[in-house]
Amino acid sequence: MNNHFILQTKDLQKSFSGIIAAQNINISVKEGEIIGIIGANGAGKTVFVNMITGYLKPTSGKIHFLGNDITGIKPREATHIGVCRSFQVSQVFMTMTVKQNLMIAMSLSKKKGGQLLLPLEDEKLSKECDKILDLYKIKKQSDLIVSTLSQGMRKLLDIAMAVVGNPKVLLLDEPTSGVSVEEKFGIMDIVISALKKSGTTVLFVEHDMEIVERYVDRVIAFYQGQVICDDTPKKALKNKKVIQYVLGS
Amino acid sequence: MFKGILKDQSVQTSIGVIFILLIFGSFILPEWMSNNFMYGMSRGLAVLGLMILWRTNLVSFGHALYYGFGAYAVALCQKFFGVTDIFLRLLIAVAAAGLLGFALGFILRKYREIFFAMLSLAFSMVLYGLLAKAEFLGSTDGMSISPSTFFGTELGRIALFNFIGLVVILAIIFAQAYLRSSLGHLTTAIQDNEIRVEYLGYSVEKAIHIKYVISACLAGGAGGLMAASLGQVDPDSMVLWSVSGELVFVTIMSGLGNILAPFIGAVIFEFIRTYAFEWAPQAWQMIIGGTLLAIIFFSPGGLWSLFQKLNFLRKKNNE
Amino acid sequence: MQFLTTVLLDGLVYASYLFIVSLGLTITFGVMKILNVAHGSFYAWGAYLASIAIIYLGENEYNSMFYYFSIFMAAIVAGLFFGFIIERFILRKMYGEDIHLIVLATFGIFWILEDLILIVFGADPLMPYYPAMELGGLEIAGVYQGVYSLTLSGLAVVVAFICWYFLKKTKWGKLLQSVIFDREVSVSMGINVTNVYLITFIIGGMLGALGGAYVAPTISISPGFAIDVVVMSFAVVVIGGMGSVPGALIGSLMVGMIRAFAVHQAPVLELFIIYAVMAIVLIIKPQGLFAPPKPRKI
Amino acid sequence: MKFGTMKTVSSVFLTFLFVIGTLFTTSVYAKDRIKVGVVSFLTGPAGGPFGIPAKQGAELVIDAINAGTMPAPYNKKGFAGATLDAIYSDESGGGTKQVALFRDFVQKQNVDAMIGYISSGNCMAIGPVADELKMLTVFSTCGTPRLYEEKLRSHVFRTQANAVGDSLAAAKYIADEYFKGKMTTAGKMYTGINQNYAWGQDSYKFFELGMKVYMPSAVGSSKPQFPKLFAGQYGTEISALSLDKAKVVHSSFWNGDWEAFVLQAMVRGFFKQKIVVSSVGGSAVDTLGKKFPDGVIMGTRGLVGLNVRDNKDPLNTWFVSEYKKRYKAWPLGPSYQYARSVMAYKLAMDKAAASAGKFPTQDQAISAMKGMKFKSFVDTIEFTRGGGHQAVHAISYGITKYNKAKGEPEVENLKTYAASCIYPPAGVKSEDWINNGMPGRKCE
Repeated sequence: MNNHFILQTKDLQKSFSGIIAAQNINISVKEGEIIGIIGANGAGKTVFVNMITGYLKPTSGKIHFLGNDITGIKPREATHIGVCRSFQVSQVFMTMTVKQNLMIAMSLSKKKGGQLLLPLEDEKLSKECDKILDLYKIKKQSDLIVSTLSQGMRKLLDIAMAVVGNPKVLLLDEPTSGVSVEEKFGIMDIVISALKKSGTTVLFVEHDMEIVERYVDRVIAFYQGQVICDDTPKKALKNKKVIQYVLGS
Repeated sequence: MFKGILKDQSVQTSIGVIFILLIFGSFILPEWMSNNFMYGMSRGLAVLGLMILWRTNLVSFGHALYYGFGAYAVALCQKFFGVTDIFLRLLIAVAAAGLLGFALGFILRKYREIFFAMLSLAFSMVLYGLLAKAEFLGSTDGMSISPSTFFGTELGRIALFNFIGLVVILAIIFAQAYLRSSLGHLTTAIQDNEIRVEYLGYSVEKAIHIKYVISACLAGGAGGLMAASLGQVDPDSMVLWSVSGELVFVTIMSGLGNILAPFIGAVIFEFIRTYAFEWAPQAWQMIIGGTLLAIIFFSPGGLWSLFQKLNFLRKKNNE
Repeated sequence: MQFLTTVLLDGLVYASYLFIVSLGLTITFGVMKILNVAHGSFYAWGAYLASIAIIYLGENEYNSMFYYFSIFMAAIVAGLFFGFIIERFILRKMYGEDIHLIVLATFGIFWILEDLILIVFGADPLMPYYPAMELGGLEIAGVYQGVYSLTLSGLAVVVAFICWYFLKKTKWGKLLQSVIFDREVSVSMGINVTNVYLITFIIGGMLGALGGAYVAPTISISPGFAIDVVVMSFAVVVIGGMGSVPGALIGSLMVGMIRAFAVHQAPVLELFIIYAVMAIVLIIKPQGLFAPPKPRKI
Repeated sequence: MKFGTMKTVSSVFLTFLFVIGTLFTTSVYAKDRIKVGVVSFLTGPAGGPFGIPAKQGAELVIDAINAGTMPAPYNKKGFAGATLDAIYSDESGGGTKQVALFRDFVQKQNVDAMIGYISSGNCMAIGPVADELKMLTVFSTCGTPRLYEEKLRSHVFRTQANAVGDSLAAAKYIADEYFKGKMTTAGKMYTGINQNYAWGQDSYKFFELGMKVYMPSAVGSSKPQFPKLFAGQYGTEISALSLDKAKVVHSSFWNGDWEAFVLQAMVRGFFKQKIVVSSVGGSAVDTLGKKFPDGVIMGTRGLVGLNVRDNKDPLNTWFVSEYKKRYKAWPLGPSYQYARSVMAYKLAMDKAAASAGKFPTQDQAISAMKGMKFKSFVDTIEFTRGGGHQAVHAISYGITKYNKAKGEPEVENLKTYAASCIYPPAGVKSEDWINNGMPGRKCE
């Protein structure tokens, strides 16, 4: 395998009791690339994200990360090596406050072993946390219980929690779904600019083609579990198959 | 880990309340009453253990396994090695229960909800089946425990009472330090969302395992102290499923709100039982069952939420 | 050979008894997702009501057909009365709550009904032995077996058959199965789940009470005797798979046979081995041997 | 907000402390009344056949002594002149619960003495606590020999002889009446079904040891049954015993368990195939009446209950007739045993008062009771074992037979074994004594 790529998949396949959800997926991602993953519902986008981040184990095929085989690792191991993700339906701690959510995420990425027995409330961490909350524009809500927040806010928190782990590769599963139209670009501006600064490789699943066009270097289109197009956004959005099967016109 | 723990509100109140109790119990209250406080505080340790588990939404219907295991460890060490020192007793009970919890934790940490409850129940009943039938373990009679000693001198009831009080204070400090730590918060987070915890890079099973062992140690210590203060162990009142049920009942009665709640709940339970048994020997179970239903229906947050309501009312009046 | 026959017979009788008792528990769990500790109270009340009736009938030398009539009446009365009260006034208010809270509530009910027995029936043990005495013993493989106890197996077969027929062949059974499979879908299909729950709970209670009432003539009945039954039927249901009817059958056969074998060969292990099997099954197959299918929820 | 809650908790808690603190009042008893806890099974399987008759026996005698209406030598009114107020309490719930209740009796109710206890398990649990709390306790019925053989007790007495004699007498009865000459060697096998706790385990152990001495050629089964106390369901155990070749079945079952066993076994023709020897099953003979099988070798743990029903000792006739008048039933073994404990306590109190010249202290009562000899219903009992705290007495066995003419159960072929025949001399452990061939025993 080529060390030039940060992430590579080879003939990745996943089937659920005989039904194929993804097959022949061969993708190579360069460091620092921002990639949009598009496709209709059930095209296999989320299955792909789940396989990379260890939520699902591929039926066959290989995943390489920085030259190492990481096929079938556990989610937490993926996090350890620097492959993080956000979720389509935000996965946050509903009964806790926004700040507690982020504090837990931060202390897990910064503390190891016995340090985890130190109190969660910690001045230094708290200041850092406030900064991030500010950055993601959820500072005002920091003492609210998450279950009282809007979908969009939860989404932001969800992404923030994934980002604080300083991932090398970040997979965002529909980061703007459930977010109001006005907020969408604002959020993505924040997220992408922050990630670009740190040189993080980003793959995000997206339905909104305006966002895809605006932020990505490259588009990968899925249809029925297969990659039907892998190209620059300009070309990809004009690709016949993409127009037929993804854009649906 | 314990940095600044003494500045914690709950810990300060707990220490204060227990100190006053110890002074009362040692000098003013009649002995039967300090007995009830002693039993209540001992049982409270097991309830604290259950409360800590419950914060991850794991409810063990077999925690009497550790409670009884701690108690029997004390009994057997006296029978075979003549150990009566109170420190050793406590240590043995905690260690024995902790080791058992550590071993079983490898299995139980994979279980959730009703399956966790049922497997715990099964394990506790395995121990029950063993104890109730094996003659050398005392069968259903159990075993007597002689009064505890402290470096060779016999410990009076008052001394034992104070010892238990101090153990409770230590347990509260330890438990609060755990709960406020990142790990402690993390285990509460597990109840909300296991997937996210895994994606934050921590093993949910490991976190649960640690918590389970802590809980087992607390329950074992409770059993050991209970054995020492009662002077008797037997499977029906230490290991049977209904004992586990009682522990869960006291947990729900106390509420999960605060670290002191389990002890207050357990003491109140002890008094309800004593008086119910004295005044209505034919119906004491009915009184306890009725209390349980009343708590579930009218104060699902346990007694602690009643305190909070009380506080709210007081504030209103002051305004 | 003689040994094996006897062990098998003993196991069968015990298994039949366990089956009747735990069937109600598993049905209640399957439909309502409630682990009902108060199931033991149904058992106890069935046994007590039947005992009172049988002792009265026996002392006044009534025709023995009345015994059996009173056993079934006791089961119906106990199941209907307590089933209705418990479901309608307590459990119904708790659906959707945390499952552990519901278990605790039934535990509280169990405590209350235990003492109610003490208050209503007193502390003396009752021994309604008349039906068992009347049927006498029968020599099988050189060992006398109680004929009445053997009829327990007949009853178990009949109950199992009725249950199978009801679930597989009637409209009501299919309705019930859809509720078991997915409650929300059933509601949207227009099934009155509230009534289904009430009826299920009552039937489950009746089965528990029937177990108590039918076994009453062969045991001594005194307050507190149901406490072991609760956890034993839990073991059966867990082994077979909570909510599964064939599971209850296999679970009770397993427990019955294992226990019989232990009592004959290594009496010390009698209790230990039952719960060890329960634990092992849970470790290997947490859902039990015959877990009912679950809808895939996305 | 948070701090407010903590403050509320503290204040509520302290109020609670004060309230229960003021609720408590020491009940000061003038010495013309004494308070005694009487503990027996009032609920559960052991209630009806054992605990209730036991309580009634105690009640009858306490009332008679308080009123001064009991025949000699107990005709002097009161306990050292004081009236006894009894608090009756339930023994069920297991040793641990009983220990907690015992502490309550001593420390909350401030009793002057404790009388009772049927279950050996409870006696083993209470014994050490009674010594620890320094409370004079007279055990009435429980029978495990471990109570005094593990350790001598300072404050605990027992008016009932222990299980060793019951089992040895049973073994001797079997050896003398059945195995000698009547059976071939192959038939000389025995087994047992006993409850799995101190009493049952000890009973069978000493029965086995006794058989080895009295009839060395007899063989014990390898699979005696030990079901759990209060199991109530014995189908499988009966099958296992039926399969066993042993002809003699020893049982120390008591309470509802025994009735249940008898009924379940009878249905299956068990009593026709086996010779059953029961050391304490007398209660069932009355409850089951004509249904109870004939030919069961029955003991009553001393000269009490069924086996002495027709004895003409004035104390016995008084007891039987008064009991029948008041409770409409025959007094059973436990009735006698509890009454006997009350009588021993009275005698000790009177004796101590006489020698002290005033109302006796507890220590004076204890030293008066130590080694005391007192008149029971048909025999005289002495506290000669266990350092003067454990009574021994004769044990009798007979064979049940229903008397159709009178419509009442009876026993025939009654044999009585003197205490010196079935108990080791003072200071010798029972097991050692039997293993050494019972040196110094005096039978007849």
